[in-house]
Amino acid sequence: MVMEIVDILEKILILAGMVTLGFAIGMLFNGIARKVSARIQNRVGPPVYQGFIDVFKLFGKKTNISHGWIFDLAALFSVSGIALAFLFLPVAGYSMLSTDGDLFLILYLLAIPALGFALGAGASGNPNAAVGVMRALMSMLAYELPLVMVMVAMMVYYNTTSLANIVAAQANMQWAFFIPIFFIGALVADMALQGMLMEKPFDIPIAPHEIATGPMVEFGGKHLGALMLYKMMGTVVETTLFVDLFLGGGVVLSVAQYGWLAYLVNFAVWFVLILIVFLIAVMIDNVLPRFRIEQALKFYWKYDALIAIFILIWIFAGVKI
Amino acid sequence: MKAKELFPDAQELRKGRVRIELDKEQITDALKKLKENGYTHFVMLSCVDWIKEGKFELVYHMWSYEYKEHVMLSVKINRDGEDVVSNRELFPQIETYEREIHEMFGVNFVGNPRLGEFILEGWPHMPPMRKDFDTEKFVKDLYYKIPEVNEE
Amino acid sequence: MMKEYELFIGPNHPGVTGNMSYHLWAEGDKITRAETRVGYLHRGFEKLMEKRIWMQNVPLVCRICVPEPDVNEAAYSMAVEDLMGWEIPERAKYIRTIILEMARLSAHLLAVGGVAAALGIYTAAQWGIGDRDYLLDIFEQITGARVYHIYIWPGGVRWDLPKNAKELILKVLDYLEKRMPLYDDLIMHNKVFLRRSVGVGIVPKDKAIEWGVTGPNLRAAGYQLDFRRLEPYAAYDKIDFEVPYYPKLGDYEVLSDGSDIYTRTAIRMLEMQQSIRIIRQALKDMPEGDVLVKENKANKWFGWKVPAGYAYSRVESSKGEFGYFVVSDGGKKPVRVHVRGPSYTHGINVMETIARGMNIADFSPTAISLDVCPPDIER
Amino acid sequence: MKHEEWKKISRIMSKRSLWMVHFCTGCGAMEMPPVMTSRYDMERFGIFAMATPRQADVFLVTGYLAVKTLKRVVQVYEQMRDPKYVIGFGSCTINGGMYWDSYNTIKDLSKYIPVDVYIAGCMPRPEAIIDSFLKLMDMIDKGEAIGWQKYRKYYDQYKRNQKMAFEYRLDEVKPIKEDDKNES
Repeated sequence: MVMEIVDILEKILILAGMVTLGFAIGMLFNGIARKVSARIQNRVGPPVYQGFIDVFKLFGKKTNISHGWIFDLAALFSVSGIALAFLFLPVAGYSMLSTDGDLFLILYLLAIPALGFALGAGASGNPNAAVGVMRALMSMLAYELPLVMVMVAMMVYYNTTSLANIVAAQANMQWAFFIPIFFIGALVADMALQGMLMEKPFDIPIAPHEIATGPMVEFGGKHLGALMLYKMMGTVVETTLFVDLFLGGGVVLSVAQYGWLAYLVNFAVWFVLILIVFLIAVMIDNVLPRFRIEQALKFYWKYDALIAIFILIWIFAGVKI
Repeated sequence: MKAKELFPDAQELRKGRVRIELDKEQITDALKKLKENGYTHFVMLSCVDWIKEGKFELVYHMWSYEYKEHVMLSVKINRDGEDVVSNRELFPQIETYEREIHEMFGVNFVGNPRLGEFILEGWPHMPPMRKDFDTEKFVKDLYYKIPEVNEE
Repeated sequence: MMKEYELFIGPNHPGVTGNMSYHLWAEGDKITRAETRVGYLHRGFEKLMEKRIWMQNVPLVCRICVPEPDVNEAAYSMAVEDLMGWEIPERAKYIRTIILEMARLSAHLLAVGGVAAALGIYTAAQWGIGDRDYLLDIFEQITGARVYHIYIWPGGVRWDLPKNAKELILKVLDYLEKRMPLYDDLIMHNKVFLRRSVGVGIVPKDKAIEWGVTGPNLRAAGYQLDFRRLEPYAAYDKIDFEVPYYPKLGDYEVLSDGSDIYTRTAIRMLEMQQSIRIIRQALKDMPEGDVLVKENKANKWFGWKVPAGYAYSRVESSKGEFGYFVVSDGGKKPVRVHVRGPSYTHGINVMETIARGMNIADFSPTAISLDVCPPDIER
Repeated sequence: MKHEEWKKISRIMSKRSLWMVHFCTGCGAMEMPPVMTSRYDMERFGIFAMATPRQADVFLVTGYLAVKTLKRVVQVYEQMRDPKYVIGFGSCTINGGMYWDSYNTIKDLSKYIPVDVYIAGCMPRPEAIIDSFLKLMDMIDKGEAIGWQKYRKYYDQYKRNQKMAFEYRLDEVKPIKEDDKNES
């Protein structure tokens, strides 16, 4: 009985630690992204810990007005949703709340915080926010189609719907990335990732020059702080999903063989890999303009989805043969 | 045809600058005539306040890319509320200039539906560009007299 | 099913250049109606000028167009010289040419970067503004100020160029020429940029002249019309330069029927190359001599009387035709100075008309590519 | 942790992350791009331009204010969340500057909204702008930048002054103090 309670407590502690780590990495990534953009733009840029300062400051601001309880709750909804999504992902081969059918679950969990965000923005009553929400939902629709198709292809290939199993199948450096067909799949998914991360050319929902940061228009102070946390954690979750799918979750050493050292090394590799994936997105962001929403739809559904269908057919054919 | 040929009493100020004095009624026809004869670029419409004569002088500036000539059509109207016909159908930008002159001088252009607040907002006094509006006195009476915020 | 809603672009909005606003009515993504709201920057310049003597107005006029103040000084000075009957010294003409072209370069860098930033390439804006700063450094060396130079005066220019001006300018020109290919790669050859800009924000070609469109925007519509050629001022009649216009886009491909965001940006890029060429020539051909007419030197501080008359002077600025209509009654102060800013037509009539049916996403890039600059609308 | 210490940390954080409203109110906006971009790079100090007032901490009133703009400025200022700071940029915000006799520009910004730091000059150089931000950071650190508290405290007086400017007339010039005396 006592052992069970201790077990549960330990589990909760680890989960809390992981979530904190996720947020910390997200904040660090925000700083790194700004630093890298600054270097590309011939600037010095802010210190890498700028993300921490910004979030801390935003939570220290006073709330003068509110746009109703939906608006207040929405930000919280987003943050908790994304934190939950993070817990369902295998991080560096370590699965926290993974179950068997979790690849679909993660897709849903990724949609929930975005919907919360949209709900809050809608409650603010600003037309810019309304346009931004429309665009956000449309681009979500757009990038999820090729992404899901690639995921289905992977599920068929590895004969499992569990992300943890996919990661496990890629152990010993047999990453999906090195399989030619999934190398193409990774490129397709990377484009979808660009949309998920809201980086250019797919930062259509927040386009400052068009709709003044869209859904975030009316958010300020603590609400904006929560939203920033959501976005920062979002970068970690989305890049981790990519790394889990194609780069074996960053697992290089087997836990059974090396024990705690494996955890350490795996975490380091995972961190480097998500950083690389993220930096690629940031660099693309810095040299491209943004699409119009219908151009983004066309891009995803015409080119990205077409290649994804090709991958799907290839995999199904391969399975039959 | 050049402006000199269209309007024999045109006065050449210098090379490429022609000034024509007209009556109020002639202005629409003159603008049309010039537009048809190569003066296709409407430069601007300005207003001069000749307070001693009691007149406003409306100056329609046109330019011909063909003859490289700038024509100023000038019309004098009374300062005290004489109406002028709007020419906004001829060149769309005349509409904007008429809005400005209506606001800054108080000239009424008949047939322009967009007259009204354009640059200023909630201006309760005399149109500010008139010569009898003394901006320095106005500033001293208003902005300098607004009290400082009393911190106690 | 589509409901019409209102959207305010500005005055506090990243998508407007300066302090102005557009009031849009839209259905879905389509704009059904647009109204330009100006007046946020109205200072009553024309009223203030009537209260000041002719010379005191020079510091005022440069504040009418902030990104490119020198055109105002030049246009005002030319109008006054016209009334006074002054012929300015040859060297002053060349110096004016150099200053005006440098101003055009800096304004174009800002405009090209602005268009790119409106479409999302912030890097281009950062580079453009960063490079523009080197030009401002030269302005500072020559005139003593970064933004408002007050260097071109009625009767010539305020003082001669410093001795090392030539080397300084040539150094920056070399640097800029080296940077141009980078801008081409980042903006003009960027596939996504082409997607967003080709065939977007079209000013109808047949209406361009009637609507009073001038400057690079008119040339992008296919007219080779430039007031530097039509009515040469300063030393432009002695300098060999090209006027880029729509089908002749030089190194850039002709991808559309012209008069769109892409063509306007291409014209601006080409004009920058021409500006560099003009400055090089002017530096080479510049004669020695006085830079200010003697009449101005004698009594500039007490104010002179200007003969009665009407004068209109125009300058081809980076945005279009800048014109000064000056009326004098023979006194020490002007009776009326009226400024024709190029944005007056571009920003109000043209934008309001072409916005109908446009996608919301294209609105602000179009406005920025027309180089609408509010201070010269309301003055 | 003690309340005072907590406040101190909060101040240190908020001084290192000043987000600015992206509102070009006057010609001073011309010197903002160089300050924000590669030559002077404001982001080194954590200063960043924000698209909407709700997200911002600092309001840089760049140059002269026409009365029509003042209305928007007041609206924007009131939309910003506390604590918020105002920097008056250029001579025009101090005494009218070039436009001392212009009928449409206000002469002294501090009569309408509380100003924490002023920058003199027309135009101020980018170095001056950065210096003013450093000064503001210093003031935040010491807890001296209390313009936003003043705006709450003397709200009636600010509103009265704003109304006079908005309506271009001085109808009720009576100071509020005297009104109180008459009533009592």
